[in-house]
Amino acid sequence: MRRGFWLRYLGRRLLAAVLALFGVAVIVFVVTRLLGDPVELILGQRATPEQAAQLRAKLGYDDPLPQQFVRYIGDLVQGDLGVSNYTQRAVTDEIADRFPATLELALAGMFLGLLWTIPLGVLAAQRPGGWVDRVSRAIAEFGLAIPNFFFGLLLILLFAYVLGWAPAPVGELDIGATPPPRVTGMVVVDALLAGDLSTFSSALKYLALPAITLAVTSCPPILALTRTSMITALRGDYVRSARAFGLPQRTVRWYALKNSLVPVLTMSAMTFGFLVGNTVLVETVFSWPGVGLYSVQSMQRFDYAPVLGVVLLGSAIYILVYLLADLISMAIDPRVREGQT
Amino acid sequence: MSVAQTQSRSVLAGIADDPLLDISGLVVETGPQRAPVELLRSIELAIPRGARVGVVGESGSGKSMTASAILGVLPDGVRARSGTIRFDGRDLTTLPEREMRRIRGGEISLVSQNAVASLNPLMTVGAQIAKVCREHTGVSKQEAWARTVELLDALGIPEPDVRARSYPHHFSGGMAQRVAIAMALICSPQLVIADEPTTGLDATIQAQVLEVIDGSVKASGAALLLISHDLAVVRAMCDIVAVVYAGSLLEYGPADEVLNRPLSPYTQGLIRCMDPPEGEIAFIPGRIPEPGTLGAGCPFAERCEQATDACRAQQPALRQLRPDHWVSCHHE
Amino acid sequence: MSAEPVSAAAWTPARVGSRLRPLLTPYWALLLLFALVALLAPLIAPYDPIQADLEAKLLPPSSAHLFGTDENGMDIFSRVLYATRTDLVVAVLGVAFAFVVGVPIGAMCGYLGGWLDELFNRTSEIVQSIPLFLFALMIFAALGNSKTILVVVVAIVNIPIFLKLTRSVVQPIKNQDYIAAARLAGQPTSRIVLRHVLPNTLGPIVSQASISAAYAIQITAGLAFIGLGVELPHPEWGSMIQQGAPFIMDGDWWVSVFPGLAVLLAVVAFGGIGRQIARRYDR
Amino acid sequence: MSSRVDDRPLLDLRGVRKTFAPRGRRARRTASAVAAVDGVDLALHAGTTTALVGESGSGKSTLARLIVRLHDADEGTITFDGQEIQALDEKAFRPLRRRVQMVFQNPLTSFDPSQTIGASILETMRLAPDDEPEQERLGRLLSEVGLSPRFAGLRPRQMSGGELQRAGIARALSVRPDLVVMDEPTSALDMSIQGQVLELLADLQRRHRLTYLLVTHDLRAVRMMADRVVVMYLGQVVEEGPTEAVFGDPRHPYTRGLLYAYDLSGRDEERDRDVRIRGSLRTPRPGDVGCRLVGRCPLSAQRCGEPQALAELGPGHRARCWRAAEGQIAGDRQPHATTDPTDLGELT
Repeated sequence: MRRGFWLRYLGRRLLAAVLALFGVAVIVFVVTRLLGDPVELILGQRATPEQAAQLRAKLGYDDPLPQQFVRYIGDLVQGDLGVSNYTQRAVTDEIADRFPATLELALAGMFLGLLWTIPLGVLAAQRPGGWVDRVSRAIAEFGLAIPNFFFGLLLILLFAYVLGWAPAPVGELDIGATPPPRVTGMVVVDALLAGDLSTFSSALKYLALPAITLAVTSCPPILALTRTSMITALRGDYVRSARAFGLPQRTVRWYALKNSLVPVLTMSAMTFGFLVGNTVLVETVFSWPGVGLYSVQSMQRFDYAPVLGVVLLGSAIYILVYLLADLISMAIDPRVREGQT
Repeated sequence: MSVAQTQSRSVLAGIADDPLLDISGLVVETGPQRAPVELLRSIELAIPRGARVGVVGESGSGKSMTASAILGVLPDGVRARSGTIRFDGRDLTTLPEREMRRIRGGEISLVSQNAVASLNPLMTVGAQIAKVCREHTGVSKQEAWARTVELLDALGIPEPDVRARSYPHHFSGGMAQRVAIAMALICSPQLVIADEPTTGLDATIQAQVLEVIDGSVKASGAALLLISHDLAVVRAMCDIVAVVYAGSLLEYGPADEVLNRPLSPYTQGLIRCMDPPEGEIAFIPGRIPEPGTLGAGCPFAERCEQATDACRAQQPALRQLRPDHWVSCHHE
Repeated sequence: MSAEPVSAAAWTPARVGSRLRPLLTPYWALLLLFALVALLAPLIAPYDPIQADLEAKLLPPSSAHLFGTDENGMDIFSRVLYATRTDLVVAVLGVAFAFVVGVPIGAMCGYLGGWLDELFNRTSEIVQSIPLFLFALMIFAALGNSKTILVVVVAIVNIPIFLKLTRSVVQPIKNQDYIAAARLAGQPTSRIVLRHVLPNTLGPIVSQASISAAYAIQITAGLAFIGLGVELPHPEWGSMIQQGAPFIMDGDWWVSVFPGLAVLLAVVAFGGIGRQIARRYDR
Repeated sequence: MSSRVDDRPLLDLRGVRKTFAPRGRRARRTASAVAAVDGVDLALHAGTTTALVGESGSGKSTLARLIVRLHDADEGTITFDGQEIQALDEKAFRPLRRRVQMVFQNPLTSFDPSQTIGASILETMRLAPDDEPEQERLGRLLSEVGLSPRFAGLRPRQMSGGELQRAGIARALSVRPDLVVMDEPTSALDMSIQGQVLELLADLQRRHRLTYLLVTHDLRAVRMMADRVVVMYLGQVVEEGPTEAVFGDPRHPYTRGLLYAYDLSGRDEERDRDVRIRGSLRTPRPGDVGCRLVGRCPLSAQRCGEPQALAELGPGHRARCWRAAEGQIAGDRQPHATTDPTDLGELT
């Protein structure tokens, strides 16, 4: 592809992403400033009217809305997400400390999720209605139906309490254990980088259950889509024609797989973006020190600035990952490249 | 595919000494075993070496299903219950999959109706054709690519080396059909099956594509099995015509015999519809039967003016009433 | 929780009677059970759901307490029965609200297209790019923590789903010849949408409504698990699961497990019905 | 086929032009708007059948939809029975709705799958209420098109293509129209069934003195049905006239090429060189004013770059080609491709 085309297309897609994020910011502004009362947000219900009026003036909430909006966007652009009432630290820093933990969990959950959904989806498509198909659909339906936090509790009950294979859900490492030197902020990765195998294996043990929870409860849509797009591909004209030209079964299957990859990829990206937002409950169950737990704790402490910060972060990740999937599917499918579909 | 072993040659085999392909008593069905729906009730066919055989039939006649049966690529849930398909001395219905794969694309190739849909949208057309070539001939990548470009050029695609690197959705109907023909001829097969190759194309484009098929198949010396619902296309391209209706062969013979002195009332009706007498509107009354709704008798009985109780009771056997001219009808 | 929309299908109210008979499958039976429990909870429940009993703390399941008791000595079986009311009502109300808002707007966008369609489509895409749970947190943060806000959250989350589904199902129908024929019969756009467009789209929409209700129950339970949309001590499945969490490691599993199973069964019921309707009207 | 031609045409199109803004972001910026119908004059006389013939992209279907006002033209006038219909708002146009009806190409999608055939026909029938009880009128209509009244209770998917097309005709007739526009009424049907529908249409025309506009790419149907034929190419009328004249003595190279491609029987060297249409469709660039067949026409020459007018060649027989106007293309006298390719210069 000509270099110029790629850069122009990338530029356009990035602009669309930024606009989408701006849209999210607008929604957050509308919900928090217009629908709710921002001062009550910050001071909580116990504030006296005088305190409220004084704060309203100080923070400029009496200014006309457009002016407030410009200031709000200005802060956002500089990465200023406000200050946490509880810890008086900048929300940006608080999030920066905790985000790697969420990312690590999301990546692990996604990795395990893809590991079981895509192969099963492909196998189920070989013989629709066969036992593999029925079993995988039953698992998928179960994974979709069961609330992830409840599934997490069941895993803890079985593996931690009954079998004792997994540690109690206290976080990323044993209480009191010294975390590895912080490089990426992801304990498992940092432990590996520091070559500290015992911490690495312990961190893995802590990561296992929450990651499995996400893999089982968030990824079934990927299995469903892999199955349907593989079935459509296998019944496609070009697969029949490939068979009619005597191409070996594995080539035929590769044709079908590659063609069903594009929709599966988009769905996986959406699931990952979705997963990051979805860790709120799983982190709560496993006391996993990520932005999800942080947003819940902030809610319980009526400390709302962090919550809005995490909302923007979660949306930004969703939009970014969606863009990534778009670019990858562009590389795979020429029709997407030329805006045909 | 386990099919009842009937080694008998097709009754039509007499049309040439040792025809390249002959089908006898082919029955294809779908639906549950206990209540099967017959898509092909009794298909006979014979294709002499290097000949041009046209299979003409309306919707539901099973003409495309016959092509799938020959290549052994029947869709899921559809199976050949009985009958033999002898190709170059071998019964395709009993060949092991590995050997059958060598024949598909190597000795019998297929040009399907919607060329763009029959090509992998994620691969360049050149790569796909070269892949088929290498699969059957084992030549090097460069050699396969060279043959591909050369064949695309011979089939009238401008700037073949550039177009070979573009994707299926870049091709218009007419050009895409040329790509499909190239893929079918790249391994110089003995038989080319063209399943409705120009249906859906505008008349001017259809004429161009038919000319390309005519020239290229003649040059390769392969036999042609042309399947179409349009009698005019079959008349223009073929020297032998087989008329099928609701899964059964009704008439088979040399083109000028079948088209000028048709024996089956159905063929007579079709010809009248194709070339209606001046100022007249020709048609065949009644409705095209749905698969599985036919009784024991002749499938056309319900719409045939000359139908008698005998026609409704029992399907007429194929009888040879003229040299190389067979018909399935009680009344001739 | 993005259920992919299903393809367009025909469904007419006139013949619902004959179509419903084959629907009496386990899923419907399960739903009926939940509906009955929601209605008759006061009659069935052996104990007062919010009556603490300090001597009967954390008792395992027994004939006296079918599902055992929680750390305040309240009977879990009675609380699960009463909780059915809150969870089902919130889910059904929220989805109904989203249905009433999302479907007509989606139909209009799909049918008329133009800048209106562009506006609604962009907005719903942006709303959907905010991860669901964080979106819920934001709304609770802004509007305060009460049950009505929970219904609002469920509604707002589902409006874009209905809007985009209806739009994607209506668009192909708009170009069908029978719509042109209706225009040639002098029918105004409104009658065309009501008489020709909607009947051909209700199949997939109704199935989505049921699937959305299933997820609404999950969302409700999830939010309650982190203390949102709940007015303690009123029983609600999610908060009951949360109450039992600390005792899991002590082996007192029943406090969380029974309300959890209730949520699972309710979601399976609604989800199953949704998929069943989709399959029935795909043919 | 009555050939009486009264003075004022039932329908008169003058300079009709319809441009579709290309859909999708990418197309809107690059290609300019494409004129699907580009300055068409057309006259339909009461009681006759006029065929509108052309390949895909010719604009024949768009023209048909303009006439029944499913779309409105950007330029030009459409006069029905002396009244310019585009100026009327929907309410004022409503009485005329009854007089112009349409039969669609694909029978399977021309009926609402969620209701019975009877309900669909009643919906149109109510446009022209009369004192005959509806159910009786419905039954009479169905039998008039060869369907038993019990079909009224069936759903579209319980009927065959041919039967649905008959029901479509019954629906169009239910309001006693004057003009019936038929968009490829037989192309979705099998050959043995097509004749049934055409026979029915001819019979109904005789009984109710209907005027037909038959839009089709099937020249066989034109020969059977049409008094006049109008050949379109890329949004323009390139030749029109009585069917015998246009088919017997085609003057425009495109018509000749179409007929030659269509008959498939005899291929010969000379006609291949002088008559056959080459290459594939090329949408015109906005600046093009000349003949749009350039590059595909075997007789392209320098003068083809200039605007071509529809020249009178005989009674009601016109063609848009300077060679035809100068009598170079007539019946037996086939001009040879005298021009050498270099002469074409930048045209191709």
